[in-house]
Amino acid sequence: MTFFVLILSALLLVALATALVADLLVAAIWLALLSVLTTIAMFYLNSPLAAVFELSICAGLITVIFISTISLTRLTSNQEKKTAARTRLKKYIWLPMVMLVIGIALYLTLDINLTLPLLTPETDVRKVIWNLRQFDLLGMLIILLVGVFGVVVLFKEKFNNER
Amino acid sequence: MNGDLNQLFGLFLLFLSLLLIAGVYLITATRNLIRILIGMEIMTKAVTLLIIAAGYVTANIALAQSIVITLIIVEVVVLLVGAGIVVGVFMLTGDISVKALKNMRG
Amino acid sequence: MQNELLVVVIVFLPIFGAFFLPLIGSANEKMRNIFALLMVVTAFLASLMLLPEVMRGTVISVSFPFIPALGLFHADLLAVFMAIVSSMVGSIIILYSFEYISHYENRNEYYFMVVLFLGAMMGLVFSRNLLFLYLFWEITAIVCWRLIGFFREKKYVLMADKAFIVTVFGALMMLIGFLMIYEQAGSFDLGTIKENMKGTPISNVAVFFILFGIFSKSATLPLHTWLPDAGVAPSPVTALLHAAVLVKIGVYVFARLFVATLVLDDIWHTLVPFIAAVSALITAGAAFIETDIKRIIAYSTISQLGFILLGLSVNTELGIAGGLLYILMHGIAKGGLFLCAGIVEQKTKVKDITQLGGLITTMPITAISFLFCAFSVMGIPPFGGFFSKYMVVAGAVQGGHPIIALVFLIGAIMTILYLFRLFNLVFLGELRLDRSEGSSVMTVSVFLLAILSLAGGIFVSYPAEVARTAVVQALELVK
Amino acid sequence: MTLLLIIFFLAAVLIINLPPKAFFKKIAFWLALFLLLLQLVFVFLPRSLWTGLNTLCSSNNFSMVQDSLSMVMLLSIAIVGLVALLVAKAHIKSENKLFNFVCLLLLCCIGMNGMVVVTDLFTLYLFLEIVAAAVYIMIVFEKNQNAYEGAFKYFILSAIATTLMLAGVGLTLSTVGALSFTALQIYFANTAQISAGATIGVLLFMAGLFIKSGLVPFHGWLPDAYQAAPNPVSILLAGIVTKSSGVYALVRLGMLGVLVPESLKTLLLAFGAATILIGALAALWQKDFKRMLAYSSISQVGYIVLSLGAGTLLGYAGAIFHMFNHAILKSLLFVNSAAVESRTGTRDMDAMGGFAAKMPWTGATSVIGALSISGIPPFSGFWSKLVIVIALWKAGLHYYAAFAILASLLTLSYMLYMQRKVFFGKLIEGYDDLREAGFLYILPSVILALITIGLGIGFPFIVGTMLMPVAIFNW
Repeated sequence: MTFFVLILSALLLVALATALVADLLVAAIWLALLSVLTTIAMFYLNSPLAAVFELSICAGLITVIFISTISLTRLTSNQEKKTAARTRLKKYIWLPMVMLVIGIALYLTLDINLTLPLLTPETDVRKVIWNLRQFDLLGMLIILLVGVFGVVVLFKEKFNNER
Repeated sequence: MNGDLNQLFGLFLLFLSLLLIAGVYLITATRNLIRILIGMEIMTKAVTLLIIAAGYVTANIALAQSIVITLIIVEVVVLLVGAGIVVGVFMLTGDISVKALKNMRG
Repeated sequence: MQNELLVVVIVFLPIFGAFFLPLIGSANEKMRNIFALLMVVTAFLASLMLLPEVMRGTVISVSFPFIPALGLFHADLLAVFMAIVSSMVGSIIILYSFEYISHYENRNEYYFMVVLFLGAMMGLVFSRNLLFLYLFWEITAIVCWRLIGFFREKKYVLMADKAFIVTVFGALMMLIGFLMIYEQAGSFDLGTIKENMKGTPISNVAVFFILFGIFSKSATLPLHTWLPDAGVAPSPVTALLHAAVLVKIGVYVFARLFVATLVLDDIWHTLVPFIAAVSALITAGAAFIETDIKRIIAYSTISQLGFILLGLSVNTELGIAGGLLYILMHGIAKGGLFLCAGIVEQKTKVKDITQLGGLITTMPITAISFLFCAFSVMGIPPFGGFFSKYMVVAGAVQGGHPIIALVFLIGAIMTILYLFRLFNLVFLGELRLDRSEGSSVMTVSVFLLAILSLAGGIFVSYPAEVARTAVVQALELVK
Repeated sequence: MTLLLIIFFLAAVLIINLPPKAFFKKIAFWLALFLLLLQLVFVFLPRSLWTGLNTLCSSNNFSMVQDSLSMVMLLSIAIVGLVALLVAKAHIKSENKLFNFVCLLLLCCIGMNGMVVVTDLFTLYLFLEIVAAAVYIMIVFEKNQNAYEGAFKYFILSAIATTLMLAGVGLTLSTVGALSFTALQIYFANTAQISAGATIGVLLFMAGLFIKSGLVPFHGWLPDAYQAAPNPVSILLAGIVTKSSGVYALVRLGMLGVLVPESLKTLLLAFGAATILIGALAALWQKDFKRMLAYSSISQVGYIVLSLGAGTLLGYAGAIFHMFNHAILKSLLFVNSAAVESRTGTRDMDAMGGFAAKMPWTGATSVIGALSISGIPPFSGFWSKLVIVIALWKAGLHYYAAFAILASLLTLSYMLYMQRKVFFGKLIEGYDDLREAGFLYILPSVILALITIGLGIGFPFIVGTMLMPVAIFNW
């Protein structure tokens, strides 16, 4: 229990850091750290397979996507860092306070006593994925295809500069 | 029903809703498109963990894991498309701020 | 079986036939005109053929081919009478359009719309189900919208939209009323409603909503403004809309629902005549002030509709029969007036009566026809309008509304005055614009209507007998 | 069986990307046309043709629904997909681009087909995300600034929506213990004390769906996305995408008995009424043809949601019927706007006038579409609105019913405004050599117009056979 409190607090702190840090690249790295923390939490919640996916894809691939996007749009990122850093901080300084207020409010009102039904579900992840949730597998295949076309259309085709 | 598990889930609910709010705040407060994507990621992290926690407390972790794996794949594709849009906006306007997106009104 | 077939032909021949008219028209214009006339004349003749059967009190029912429980049409004397009136006037108007409309564009659309309109009118008259009634009601609204905006001028299209929106607003209110009837009587079928509601008055809220729809369509006072504006349409259309058919729809639905099907609460037998009286007087006043020839006649229409509504709502046999008879007489006479106005307008290109005068010397037939029709509307014996107006007012006195009857007498006098003013300014006096008589087809049609107005008065016993029988039948079945 | 619709489409997309590419690029359009026609055939002959193939996949563990709701949705998807495909053929000139577009269109259709047959809350989300991703790409297909703006707004609000839905999934998982529709149905039907977690879960899921279907406080993305998208994509978006991704799921949840609590019904009614009113009022002010249609779309979705709020069988029937009608009519009107734009290059209604004189087919079909969507008989739009109104009336919601009736007047007024500005009236100067739009625009609009007329006139037959037993609808 204490461990989870610690890790969840760390998660929140890292999220705050991601929000508050001025440099976009650093923010992307903080985001990767957020993923790593999520991975740890997942490990301790008995879900190693999901954790591995989270680590490799979210902490790895997504960070790569972010870093390449940031470097592709580097020009304005630099400008923004110099000129807008201070005004930006003013806006985000409210974030911790907002979260603190809402957190307290939630803690006071949240009805934690959820009724949790007892079921005897399938416990083997592999069986669940391959036998019970084939539709999801099909869906994954389709969305990957969509992603491929997304790359083709969004990144490969020429721009048609109308304005 | 196990009281500890209940309490644990409550803990997760509390912290993860805060994380979700952080994401929403980031999306609404920023003017930078990439930061909006980061906010979106933070929100997704929150719900991912929420699903795992829900699976854990109901002893249904296998289902939760398989869902989360699918979710991660979806997340990456959607993010890719989002990044593509941001890069496109940059190529057209040379800017990645929300100001570039104020053409249409009413 | 044969009679049922006739009813189906009356309704569906014009409706579906209308869709072929543009096709025929793109090949041969003359053929299209003749086909259009033929369809409406067929409907007229078929309605006449139904007359002897329904005079005996039979009600011809047609139900949906695949769903026997769903009644489609029914033909009683009230419906047949109405069908005869509108198809007769409709035929003459189409004959008149042969010449009139040939000067303008979009002729295919014109014939399509007019024939579709008459078909929808037939459908409305015969429908047995409130939903179908509503359906045909709205088709007429669509057609009016296209026809009022026929000349495509920006201002005209705006007025078309206005007319459309006002009538649809009324229709939607009426639909709410229908839903209330549905709730109270458990069905949309008129026959079932009649059986389930025997004797019990319908809820006043429902009546209020339905009256809203009726008033919007028949242009009674608070909702009348669209009608004078609709005068921008081609003259045969205004004749069709204002005089013969469209505005009578509202009155017909009143008769169909509140005379032949449902029993009204007593208060409406006072309230509706009162509204009719106010409407008749105020619009008669407006007709005095106007200078546009078509607007004057339009206001006169609104005023005369007050008489019809009075007759139908006073709850006496004599009054209702008078109302029905006046639907016929007013249709013929007012149609004639509009068509005469159309001839004047087309020849002189002027609608302002202060700029006209003395046309009787150059357009004698038009002038005489105008005068005959005007006499009928004024209620001067022996023209048809006199008898029906007399019956309406007598019915009102019989029904215990002597004061309202008196008000209507004042209205009748006003009618005489403003129509004489109109005739005087346009046809008498010094000749301002020297224009020849309209073409032969047009003058023949107006002359025909003038003769019919006169004949309607001289041989008044025949239509009066039909109207009286219709009322007796309708009331017997309800009570 | 319905799985074949997904497998075939997927196989087709995979095959046309294999070598020889030059050959497949040529046939891609025709293949897509064939597949969508196949889907049409499938809807009307669900059993006979497919029994043989059915055995192929009966061993699998794909559980799907195949009720009339799914069938209606599959039908609308096929029709709108076909229309979008035809317009795309006319709209996109380059062969390469057309190829990419066709592939994306097929993927989008797969997503929608999947969405309307799945039996699991999470799988529903997954297919919804497939559709959304494909649509983002299609919106920015022409790569102009407005398109990026529309797509990004859609993207952000969808991201929030899907997050809410996933949070709902998480809460449902924690209280119901499973995500399949049957489990939900059993839980909500049998549990005496529905736990707060489940209710909040459903609420969150619903909130996500509200955003996805563009109900009023969450409608900000919709006009931008519709306006900025290329014409074929607008057709697809307005016709079917938002309906299947937002509204379908709501209807499905309703039919599962998940929306039973009185508070949820009130919520649906309130949102529906607000959406009708505000969407219509906003539509009245628009000058851009497509934007006006987009607001009209919002307003019509309000009717569907209002009908769901009645919570009765008739209400669901009305919602489904109106959804189908709206798919037909909105695609028709968008095809009209696309046809006008293809000839004049503008969408500004103030710069138009009297085009019906030169474009008779477009003009006539647009009149039919406009009247039908305003609920004027004898077109199909009248009947679906009538079913909705009767459902509301019978549920005792008299004021809502009266409101729904009178709100048609607003629809009529902006549609008449459109007619007056664009088609009805005198031809404005400078368009003397305007010609009728191409065959690929005329064909779909005529077919769609015929469907709405046919449905309107044949409604009494349909009501007894397809929509619902006659007993419910008392003539």
